[in-house]
Amino acid sequence: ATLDEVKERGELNCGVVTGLAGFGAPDANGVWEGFDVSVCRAVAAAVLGDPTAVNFVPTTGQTRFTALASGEIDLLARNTTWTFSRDTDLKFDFAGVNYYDGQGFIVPTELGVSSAKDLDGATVCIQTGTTTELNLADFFRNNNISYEPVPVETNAEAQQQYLAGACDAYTTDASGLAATRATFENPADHVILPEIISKEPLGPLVRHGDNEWGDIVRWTLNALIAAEEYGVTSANVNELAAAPGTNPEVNRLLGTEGELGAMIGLENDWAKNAIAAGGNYGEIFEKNIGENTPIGLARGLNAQWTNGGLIYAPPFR
Amino acid sequence: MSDTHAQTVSYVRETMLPEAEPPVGNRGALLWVRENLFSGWLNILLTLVSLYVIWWALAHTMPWVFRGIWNAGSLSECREIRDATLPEGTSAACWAVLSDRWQQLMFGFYPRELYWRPVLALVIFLAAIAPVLFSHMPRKALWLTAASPFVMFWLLWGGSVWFPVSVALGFALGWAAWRALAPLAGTLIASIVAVALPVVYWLYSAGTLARELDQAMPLSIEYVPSQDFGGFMLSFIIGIAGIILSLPLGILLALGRQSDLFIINKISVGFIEIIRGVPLIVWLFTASLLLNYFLPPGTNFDLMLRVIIMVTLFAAAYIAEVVRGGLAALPKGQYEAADALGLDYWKSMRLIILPQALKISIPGIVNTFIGLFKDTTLVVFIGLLDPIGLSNAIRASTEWNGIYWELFVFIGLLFFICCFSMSRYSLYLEKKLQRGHN
Amino acid sequence: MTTTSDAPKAGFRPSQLIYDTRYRSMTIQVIAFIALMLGLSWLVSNTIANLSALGKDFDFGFLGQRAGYDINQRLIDYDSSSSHGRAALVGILNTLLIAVLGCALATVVGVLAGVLRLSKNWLVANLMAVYVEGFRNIPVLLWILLIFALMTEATPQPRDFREGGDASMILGDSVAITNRGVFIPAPAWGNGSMILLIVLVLSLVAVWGWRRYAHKVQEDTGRILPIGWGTLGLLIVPLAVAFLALSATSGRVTQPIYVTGAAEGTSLADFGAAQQGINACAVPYSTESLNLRRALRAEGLRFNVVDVTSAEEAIAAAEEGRCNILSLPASTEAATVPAGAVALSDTIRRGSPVQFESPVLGGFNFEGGLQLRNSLIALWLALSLYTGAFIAENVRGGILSVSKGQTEAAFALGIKPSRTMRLVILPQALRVIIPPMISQYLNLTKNSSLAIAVGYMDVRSTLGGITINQTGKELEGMLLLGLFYLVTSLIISSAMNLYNSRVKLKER
Amino acid sequence: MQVSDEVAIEISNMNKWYGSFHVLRDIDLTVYQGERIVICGPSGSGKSTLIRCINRLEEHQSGRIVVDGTELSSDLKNIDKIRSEVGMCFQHFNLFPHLTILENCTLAPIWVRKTPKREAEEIAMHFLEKVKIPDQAHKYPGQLSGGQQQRVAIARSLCMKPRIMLFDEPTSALDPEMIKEVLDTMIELAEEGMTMLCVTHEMGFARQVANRVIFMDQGQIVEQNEPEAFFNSPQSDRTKLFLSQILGH
Amino acid sequence: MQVSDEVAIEISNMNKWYGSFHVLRDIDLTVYQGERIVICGPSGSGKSTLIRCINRLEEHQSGRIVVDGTELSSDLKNIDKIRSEVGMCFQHFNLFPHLTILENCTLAPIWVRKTPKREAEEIAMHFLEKVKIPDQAHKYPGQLSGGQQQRVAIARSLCMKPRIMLFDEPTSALDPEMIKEVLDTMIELAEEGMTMLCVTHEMGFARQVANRVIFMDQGQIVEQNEPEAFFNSPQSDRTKLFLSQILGH
Ligand SMILES: Nc1ncnc2c1ncn2[C@@H]1O[C@H](COP(=O)(O)OP(=O)(O)OP(=O)(O)O)[C@@H](O)[C@H]1O
Ligand SMILES: Nc1ncnc2c1ncn2[C@@H]1O[C@H](COP(=O)(O)OP(=O)(O)OP(=O)(O)O)[C@@H](O)[C@H]1O
Ligand SMILES: [Mg+2]
Ligand SMILES: [Mg+2]
Repeated sequence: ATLDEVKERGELNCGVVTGLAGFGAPDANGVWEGFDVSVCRAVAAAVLGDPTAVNFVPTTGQTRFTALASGEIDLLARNTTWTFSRDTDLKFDFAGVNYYDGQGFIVPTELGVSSAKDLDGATVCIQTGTTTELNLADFFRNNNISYEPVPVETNAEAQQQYLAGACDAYTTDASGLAATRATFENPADHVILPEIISKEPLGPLVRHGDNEWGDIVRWTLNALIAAEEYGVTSANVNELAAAPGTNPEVNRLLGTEGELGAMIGLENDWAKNAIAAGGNYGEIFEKNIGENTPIGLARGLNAQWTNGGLIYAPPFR
Repeated sequence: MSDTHAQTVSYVRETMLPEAEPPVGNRGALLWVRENLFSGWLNILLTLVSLYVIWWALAHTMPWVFRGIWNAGSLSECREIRDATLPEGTSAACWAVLSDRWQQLMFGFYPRELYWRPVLALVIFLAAIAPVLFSHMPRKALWLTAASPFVMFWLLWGGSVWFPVSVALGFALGWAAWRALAPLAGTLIASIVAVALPVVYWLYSAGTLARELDQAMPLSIEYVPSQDFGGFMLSFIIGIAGIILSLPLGILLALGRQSDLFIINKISVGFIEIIRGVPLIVWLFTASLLLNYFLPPGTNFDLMLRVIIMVTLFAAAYIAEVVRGGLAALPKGQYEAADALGLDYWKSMRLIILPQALKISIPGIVNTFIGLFKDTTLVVFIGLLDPIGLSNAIRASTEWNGIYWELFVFIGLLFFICCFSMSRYSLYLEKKLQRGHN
Repeated sequence: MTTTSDAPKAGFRPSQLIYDTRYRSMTIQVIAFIALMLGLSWLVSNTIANLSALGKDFDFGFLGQRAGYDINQRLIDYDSSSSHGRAALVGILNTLLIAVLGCALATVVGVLAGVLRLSKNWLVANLMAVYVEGFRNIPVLLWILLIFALMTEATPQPRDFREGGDASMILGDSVAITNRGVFIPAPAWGNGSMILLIVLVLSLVAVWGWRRYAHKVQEDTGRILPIGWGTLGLLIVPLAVAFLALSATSGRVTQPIYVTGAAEGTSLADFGAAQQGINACAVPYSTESLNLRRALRAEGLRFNVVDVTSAEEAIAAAEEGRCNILSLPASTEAATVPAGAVALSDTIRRGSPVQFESPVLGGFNFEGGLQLRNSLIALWLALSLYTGAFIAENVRGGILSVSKGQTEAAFALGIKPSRTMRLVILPQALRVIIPPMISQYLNLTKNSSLAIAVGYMDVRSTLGGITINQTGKELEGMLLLGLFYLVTSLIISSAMNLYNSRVKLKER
Repeated sequence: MQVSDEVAIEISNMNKWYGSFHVLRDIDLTVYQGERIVICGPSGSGKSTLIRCINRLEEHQSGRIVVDGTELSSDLKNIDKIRSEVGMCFQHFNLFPHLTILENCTLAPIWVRKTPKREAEEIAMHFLEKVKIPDQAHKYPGQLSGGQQQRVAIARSLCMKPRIMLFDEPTSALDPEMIKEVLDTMIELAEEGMTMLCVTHEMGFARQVANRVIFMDQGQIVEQNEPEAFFNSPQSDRTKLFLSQILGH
Repeated sequence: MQVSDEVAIEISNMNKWYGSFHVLRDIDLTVYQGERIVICGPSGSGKSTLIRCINRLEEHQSGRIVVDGTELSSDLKNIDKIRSEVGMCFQHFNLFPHLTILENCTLAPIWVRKTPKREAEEIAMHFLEKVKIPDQAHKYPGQLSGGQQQRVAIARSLCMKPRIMLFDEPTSALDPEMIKEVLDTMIELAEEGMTMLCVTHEMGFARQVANRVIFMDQGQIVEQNEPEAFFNSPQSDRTKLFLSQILGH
């Protein structure tokens, strides 16, 4: 089973993006950082107790699924949309959603476009090998307007094309658009159009068939989410885990009460380790892509359900 | 019979004429300029056009290059410095990205304190090929050459020394089997055993042996996983490993292609043509997408190793053609003389034919290596972080998002320096061979 | 052949399998064959096991499924509802397109650079050396990226062509160079284009005849006729005359535009203003279609084109209400004009046999005309320049391989330099140049698979990229892809072998 | 073997430099119609250069060269005229390897003299018979021996019906057996009265056919004389030294 | 120069074809130990092929060849045995250019006979002295003249201590001065009683050392006889014709 392999190896092989600001990129020291990368670190911490015991495998849009299917990586934590066919036909299991996204468009303000429906005849940059390509085709087809796709290989390339005016609009997940816009020389010259033309629930995924491993990833993610809900942060997690507190759910989560860890084949402090690795969901969000970072994303759909968002962890019991 | 003409005078020169200066306009710099730049209207036109092209290219690039900013932490900082120090609208390169990230471009994510290891490995490599390239080196040095792949492997990846040792043992085993069996059972059986035995050993006992040895006498340096490899180091490793590993295979293929044994010949031809007929990038995708399908369920190894395997197969096909050229260039008499002395096929190949054929082939092999080295940039498409891949990663970081030319100029320059010097070397070799020096 | 083989005296002994030259080779081959088969079956059985473990099957059915993605660069009709198979075909055609274009340009560049590198002009020779070494020693992928980026950065965007922008179209406002590509006039074939074609074929025949005649005259009388000028004249003059004649006779006829749902006597502008959406019926690539679009664009109207196959269908479509504006060939009888349609006061001129539709700046981009996309141009330039550097070296080597003595001998015989080149140098140099040149063509074709770097949709990007990614059929996709490249290169290399065996110099 | 009074080649005061190297110094030489001149001298003395200046394969920098009444200048027409009147045979034959023997011989007549092909072939066959290899006409140069190739080269020049023939060491790249074949052909030619300038070290040939032997050294004509006188009583020391070397060898 | 009764080579009824071209026809030949046989005949008559069949550089298709009691068949062991007993010298020497003279000579003893290196070198030096070039031992073949190279080739064969030596036109690629060196070496060898088969047109050599001269034409042995008889009173017309050509030349 994957869990045993990971334990034996002492390292988690985690597939990540080759480079997407805020979501996953190596820094000057070669240390991987980002929103998706934090999921890898949390899982490694939960399973191995060490958030640095991760082997990051950069994957491209084209190679990611094969890497996972062939067992080269144990977990793919890279902005990947949960779709029916990927879940069933490609034989993967999505462990949940760590970011609710949707495909949007960015255009120069100068064009005076206020709606994606005005883009008739426009030239649109897209990254190949992603669902955005299919959504885009469907969107324009449904609205009976024409466009010219300009396929590009990477986000960096797309950005360069867009800035040079080789395409009128750039479409990708709205989070990516925001992240990209943030790095522009003059962000104010570009608007993100209001239309979100697709649902893009992004989440980590594992191979179909190894349910134990799937559970671990799923519940690690849920633990991060639940931690935010219950106010467990990287700052206070050690303190809370030292002794049982008043909230039984927190106690179960942090392993001071009950045997949840054993049920998924891990140590009892698994969730504590996961949270300690990079903080709870909210902390991860704020640190990597939140409003105080250059990316500057608002929580929006990704707020806790208690705040009117969609982020919702099932109960820990 | 000489009905010599009356006017024919016999003539003897009394004093020899001294050497005279050529007429003005036929000497010195003036002559050079006239002959090389302005001889005829077409040439004048060409000269003017060329001068314009050169001026235009330099005028557009040089200010950008030389006004470049070397000290900044991010692109926006660069832009600030530029706006502050230079008049508005001038462009300036932001070389700061290189001073910030050059280690990554060279070594990928290899731990900084261990940079000496790849550097040492390169030195060992250069030392190891010296006896191959320069024939006057002592023959004993070839032992170093034989050992160097294992040493380099160990230096680069680290880990227990016993792993490369136990792999090397396999070769020793094959050789020993051959030596033992050849006189007893004939070369055919001996060679089959010599091939089969190491394979069985590697499959079933090499790993265990290495582990046992490691437990008995742990001797290891820090292990660095393949994921940390990147940049030019990655290009070099893939290129060099490809050439070294493909050489034996390429020689076998070349021999196979020369053979009159129908099936062997056709297998070799088929292999060579199939490999050469399909672009490397397709083979790389095969390595990353398909190789796992072809191996027993559950096997799974490094993407880098898979790439090296594919590159090796790819290079082998090209090397085979180069070596075949070398074999074909040998006169038939060499084969016959070897036969007449009673040398068998393998001995005559090893002692007579291959030493000569390979020597002729070295320029071709160097050229193949240059091609391979350049082609290593294609691994970016399967997610390995070669220099181009790293430039993508660097551009994805928040500091350097949006930078472009500086990285590519740097990468291009480095490639140019490496490839150009190698191609000069192979040219020199070719010239030397043409002079037929022994 | 009759051979009475010396029969083995002691019958067959197993040791003969190893020691007898006759059997030994058999033994080796059988062993090799068995090893090969074992290896193959090992691979196949692994694959089968792996596929079944993943729950996948080996099946080419995906080629018939809906592709779902769009391809901008296509030589045949394709949209997102076409099948994966058709997407693959589009990719194959794109690969072949870039290969053919690339080989042609690489040859031109290579020959030019190779010849210039031998130039007596020091500056030119060294400039070419810099070009050759620069391109040969830097990976082609880097060149593709650099040239693509250069083109994106250095050329204006369509927006700059608007009022107040700093870019303008060239060549009489017919060509626009933008960072999305170069827009050039597209030819539209009108009435009489058939005649032009016939004239062209006839002039080709005439050129052939002229060359034969010139050859014969030279053989018989020794007179040398101007073959080059004759060829040029024969190609150009009849075509030009036919073109002018056709334009003069049929180009004058005007024809009305019919619209439905408008009052008699409205102008096109008024009609457009009144109408919600304009749907124009036209036969694709016809003069009528071109003229109609031109007229509508001239008024600045936005419209959809409804493709029909004939004038009859256009009328039927108008009656069904699928379109509300149409232009019919002048030969259409007035009686058949759709019920309720009126002729607009604007009438349009029927065009000459070939007309060019110039690109005009539309809402976001240039519209009409032919777009040579930047990705295509960048890939084309990069591959050609890269391969050209190698070809230049071949050409230089080829010319140098013809010894100076050959030129001198020809000169000493009084043959003029230009004829020396054609009669003596080139025939010899070509033998040396062409074989390596063909393998460079092969390399270029294979390198075109780097199209992925600039988003040019070649076969690797469609079949070997998006299709594989969407369907998860790596094995099948890669197999087809490999097969395509293999067949292409086998064809090219067999052409080379054919050439080699044809031109081999006769030796003692 | 008649020598007329008509001047075939007149070279006066001619100088040539390669860069700053003075390779031909003040050459004065008059060749009459029907003369057969042998030029000899040590290697590097400028023999080939002199010969090659006569049909402008090399350009001279000062002095005059008049061939058959036409002065060699940079005027292209004159050059063409002179080249089609002067045939030349090279040390390494320089046959065109991609053309058959017959095509080699007819190429220049067809393209320079504008002779009809059939006629050119007849002429070519005539001269091929003269050099005794008519049966090789449809082979390629690569299929012939060196001696045969040199004879083809001579036939090729003759097909242009030149008034003057230049030979630059025509036998020095040949095996001994083949030298004779070629010399025989040249002797035959000489006997027909062709004006010939021949750089060669075949002293037998010089004695047999030459009217005059010219000895060159350091770019100058050092001595010239009738063959008998030249070989038997050389005047200059250099000539003596040279002859002693060449005959002693 | 003793000839024993022992048979060294026995060829009976041997035939060989190249494709459908019948190159050797019904060859019958017995060579006794210590005999020195010279084979001559016009070009293409199959002399080389015959020689090469004896050590199986070419395969014969019918008939028997027995060398030193071992029949040549497709059995590898026999072939190896015979090759190490039969030395061969080629027209173009075929020395190994990447090895020194000494290495050329010790190669086969070391790798075929498994002689220790030192011993092999001693043997090699012995034979190099015999062919009179011990001082060249550490040079490379490319640095030697043709005659010296051919003598090295002979020494190389001798180092395998062969009982029979085959020579295929050993002097025909040499300049006249060098031919003598090589022939002297061969004569010396003959005087020591080596069994020799030699394809050559050096009639002087044949007269001096051969026991028997064999004349071949069109793949057949046309005539054989002692040298004196062969040269002075040839029987067959072909032989006469051939001899008249070769001696008249
Ligand atoms: N193209 C050239 N550029 C410079 N120097 C040259 C050139 N061609 C010949 N020379 C020099 O001019 C001198 C005369 O050369 P030339 O070939 O006329 O001598 P030669 O008398 O024919 O000698 P040989 O007997 O060796 O053919 C030589 O020193 C030679 O090196
Ligand atoms: N490998 C081969 N394939 C076909 N024919 C061959 C082959 N080798 C030789 N021959 C032909 O066999 C005939 C005999 O050749 P061989 O070399 O034995 O003649 P030879 O008597 O040695 O002649 P020479 O004196 O020219 O060496 C020749 O006609 C030759 O063309
Ligand atoms: Mg000369
Ligand atoms: Mg022979």
